Amino acid sequence: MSENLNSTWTADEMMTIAAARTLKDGNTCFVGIGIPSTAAILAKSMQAPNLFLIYESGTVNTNPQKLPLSIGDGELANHALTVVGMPEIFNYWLQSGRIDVGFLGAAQIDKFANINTTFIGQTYDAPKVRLPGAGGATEIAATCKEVAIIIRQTTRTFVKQVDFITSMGFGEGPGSRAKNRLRGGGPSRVITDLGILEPDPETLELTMTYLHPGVDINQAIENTGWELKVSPNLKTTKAPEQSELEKVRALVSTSDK
Amino acid sequence: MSENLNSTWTADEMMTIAAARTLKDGNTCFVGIGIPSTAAILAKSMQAPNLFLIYESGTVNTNPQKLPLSIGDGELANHALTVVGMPEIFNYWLQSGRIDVGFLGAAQIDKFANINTTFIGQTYDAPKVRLPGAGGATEIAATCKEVAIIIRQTTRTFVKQVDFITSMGFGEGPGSRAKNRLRGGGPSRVITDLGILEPDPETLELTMTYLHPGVDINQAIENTGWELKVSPNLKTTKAPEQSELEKVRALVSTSDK
Amino acid sequence: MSKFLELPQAIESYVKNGDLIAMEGFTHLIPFAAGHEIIRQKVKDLTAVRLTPDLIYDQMIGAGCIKKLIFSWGGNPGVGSLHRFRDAYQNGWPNKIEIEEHTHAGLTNRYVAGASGIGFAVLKGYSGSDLVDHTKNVSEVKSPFSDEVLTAVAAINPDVTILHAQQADKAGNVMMWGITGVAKEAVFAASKVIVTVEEVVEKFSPKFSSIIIPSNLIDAISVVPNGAWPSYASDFYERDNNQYIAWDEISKERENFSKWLDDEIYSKSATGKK
Amino acid sequence: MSKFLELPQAIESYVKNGDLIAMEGFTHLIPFAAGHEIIRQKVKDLTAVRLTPDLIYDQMIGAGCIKKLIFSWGGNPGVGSLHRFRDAYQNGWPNKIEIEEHTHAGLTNRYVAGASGIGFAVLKGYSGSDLVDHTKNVSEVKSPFSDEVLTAVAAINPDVTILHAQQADKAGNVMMWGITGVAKEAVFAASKVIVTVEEVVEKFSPKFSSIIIPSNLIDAISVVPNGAWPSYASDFYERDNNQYIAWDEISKERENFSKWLDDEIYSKSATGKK
Repeated sequence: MSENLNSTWTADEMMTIAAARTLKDGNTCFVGIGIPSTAAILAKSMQAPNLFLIYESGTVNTNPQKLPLSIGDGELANHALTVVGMPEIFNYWLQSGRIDVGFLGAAQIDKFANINTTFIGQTYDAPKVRLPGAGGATEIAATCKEVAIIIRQTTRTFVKQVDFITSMGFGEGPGSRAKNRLRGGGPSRVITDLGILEPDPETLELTMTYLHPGVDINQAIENTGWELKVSPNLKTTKAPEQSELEKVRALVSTSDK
Repeated sequence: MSENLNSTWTADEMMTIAAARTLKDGNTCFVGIGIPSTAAILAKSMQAPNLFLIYESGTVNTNPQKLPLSIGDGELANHALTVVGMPEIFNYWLQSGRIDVGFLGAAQIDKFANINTTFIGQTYDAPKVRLPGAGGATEIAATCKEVAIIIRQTTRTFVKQVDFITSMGFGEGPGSRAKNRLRGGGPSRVITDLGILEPDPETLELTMTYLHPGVDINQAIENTGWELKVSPNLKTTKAPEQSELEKVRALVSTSDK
Repeated sequence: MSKFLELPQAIESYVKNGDLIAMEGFTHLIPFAAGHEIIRQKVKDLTAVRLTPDLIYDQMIGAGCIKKLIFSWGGNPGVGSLHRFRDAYQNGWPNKIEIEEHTHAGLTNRYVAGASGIGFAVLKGYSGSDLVDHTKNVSEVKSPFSDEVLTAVAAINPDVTILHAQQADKAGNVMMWGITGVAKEAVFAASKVIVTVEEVVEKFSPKFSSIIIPSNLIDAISVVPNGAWPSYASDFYERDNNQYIAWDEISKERENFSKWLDDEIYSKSATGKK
Repeated sequence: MSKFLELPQAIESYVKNGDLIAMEGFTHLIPFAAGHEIIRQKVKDLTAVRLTPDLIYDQMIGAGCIKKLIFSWGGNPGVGSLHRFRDAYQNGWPNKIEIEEHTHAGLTNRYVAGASGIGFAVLKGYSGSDLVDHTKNVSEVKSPFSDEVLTAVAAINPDVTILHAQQADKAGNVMMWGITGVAKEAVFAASKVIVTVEEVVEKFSPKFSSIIIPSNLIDAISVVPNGAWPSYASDFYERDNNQYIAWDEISKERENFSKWLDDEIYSKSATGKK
């Protein structure tokens, strides 16, 4: 975790808080494990107490009191309204189009927000680094009304071309989602440790729309593996409030318990 | 209910007991409501205490203490090992081929044990008598390893041609089940108030193999709407034992409570 | 998120003339009070789907609410025929009704497809039955992996699904237990959901075979004790079988039925009764 | 009907070289003790299916039990990579393994089709993913009712499914609760079923979100307290996360792993441990 020297918070804290802020109260959110999960749980203690969290493990409307270690953590089941089998999660909840926001992480992402979590380098059959694969992400990316992606921004993660499309964002641009029969709205934002990117309404290319406080645009450009588009209305993310920092720190500290 | 004048039991009692006797302990039995249900519950108090009863309402391994009024009676749920949704009953239990015996009633039956429970007389669109229809019977008849049918034998019920095939027995004879993609073994016996019929191993035509005590073969022939085949080894059903009669009467009396 | 509404308001808000409506409850937890309120509000031209039409749809058919019935077993369970259904279907009184008839397995899978957000489900069904010649929304698909041919049934997606359940909690979640039939699928398949409940509790207690329907799948909850009478609500009341037997007589002739409609429905207000 | 057997006897009776085996349990109730006994009995050439291979299949792969892995998410949850899986897949140690990779939704529906006794299931899945080019048993079907095209996945029917659960009753029924994943589907899809349980009880008590697996779906039950360790068993013990973290180090090098295999598996007998 890299310290942001100009501030009293870390870049990961800023990223998590910025992600949490984007979730609307009452929304139904299908959550991937890791930082997306931390951000979603954080949002419930901030502006979205009625955020309805679903995890692929079958936990429905869960309200965990500490960070889950895995997507099937007992904490998620113990604080769920109900726990159901995975066919019900994938067929009745996700596939039916009932989820407002899918919240995903990624190992690699390209300028059309296509996600790779399968392998890095060389080929599928003989990869340099083999990653876990799809899990629930492919259908989350395909189906939710919108998708938010949380990922640290570096030239290793923000790449010109992903080595494998595990979960499609906007494919090759306008028209790709329809051609591939993806029904959801696709990625609406990518939250990084440097700022926030949103797809250009016309080209669907990810465009830097926010920088976190203390981050320079050159930092973002240097940490992006393609020629980064920057919004003419580039804004600065609101700095974390003390209460937000306290909440994220309290939450992260639960994972050590 | 017609009294059998030569005996101390009614024809319906004999039919129910004869049907109950055919069920093997430990078998899995998918039960239709009415006399099939009475016979199956009776069997559990006789030779088949571990008969595993499933009803289409979702009650799994139920052990009712009184006769259910309907296929979704609370008695069935209260005494079930578990109660599941109907997709699970039809897809996972029945369609998967896990049921040993399907136990069905009928309004009409023909010599190939095809069952009609849809309408009698005239046409489907303008029937003389409209019956309830298929319910679970079509797939029970198609799928169970064997099917037993319980029906009173009269020229109204044993007809040359059923007005509608709701649930297929042997169709038009050998080959019909395969042609119609029915996977189960089909009807293995028809238990009536007069005796028992079994399909001829070659022609699959229902053949009278047992007469109940006191019943004359001419009675069976007269009460059959086609030229009834009679087994050269026609046997007489063992008369009800006192304990069997006590059990069936105790059971039937529960429905008045 | 569900709102707690009085039953008349719930029906008025979410049930429209011409809707495709599903009122489920397999023998158990049949939403009779809601059905009676629909009659009282003189809703018309419903396409009504239910595995077992039972007395509830017989009453709604007799009252002229239904133009098309989709079902898989149409009798008075343990008693006999549904006379109002037959009179409408065979004689067009009070209006002609169209029918679409399935097997339980087939109609159940139509709900499964509807709940799953896909246009059809596959099963081994209807085989050997003449039903397939009279029933729309049943077809075949060939496996892309082998020579297997499966039955396909079209998804059903009700405009509104109505259920009765034992309990709601204060957050507007619903719990039901005992026989739940296709309740879950009917909820997920629907655009709008109304649930009547026996009672509101602080917190649900574990029950065998219970299912919980989250608040965000429900539009309106109405607290209607005895709202499933004369069917039953497990752990609350048993089926009033005398009513099922009596219905045979009440419904046989139009005149008797019309008197019942006046006395028991139109002149009463929306409550469950016993 | 299920029989109560000692774990070694259950594995010996029902797990054969070359079987298609499913050991399910989504993070929760992973049947580790059974997996270790399979290693101990040196079962070979398994085709092993599991949504999340997790440590259990990493261990079995490293021990040389598995020739093909069918999965949809292959990591050490919350920790990192599965080193034994990668070493086998990329370097062929101790043997080459073939992989067949799916999405959770797709593999879940393969189980659903298997449980349903049909050759394939339909869903909207894999769309837009490169996975479809590398994965068998995924195809398409066109709707017979409209222009809709759905994904088809082939049924999966394990020779044997192994689960861990909290309780059995004396009649050999099993109850599990908390996260159950695809447990039900894996049971119905399988020819043989082995379940290890924490304890045997006189009578089950109601639990939220519990499922009961009837005795006639189960071949053998083995009472193995802590049989899911280091994963967890809700209401019995929590996940031993230090073990998951430690596994990263143990499994990174072949030598360390081989020592672990000798010390912790081959030289021990079949019990759950903590």
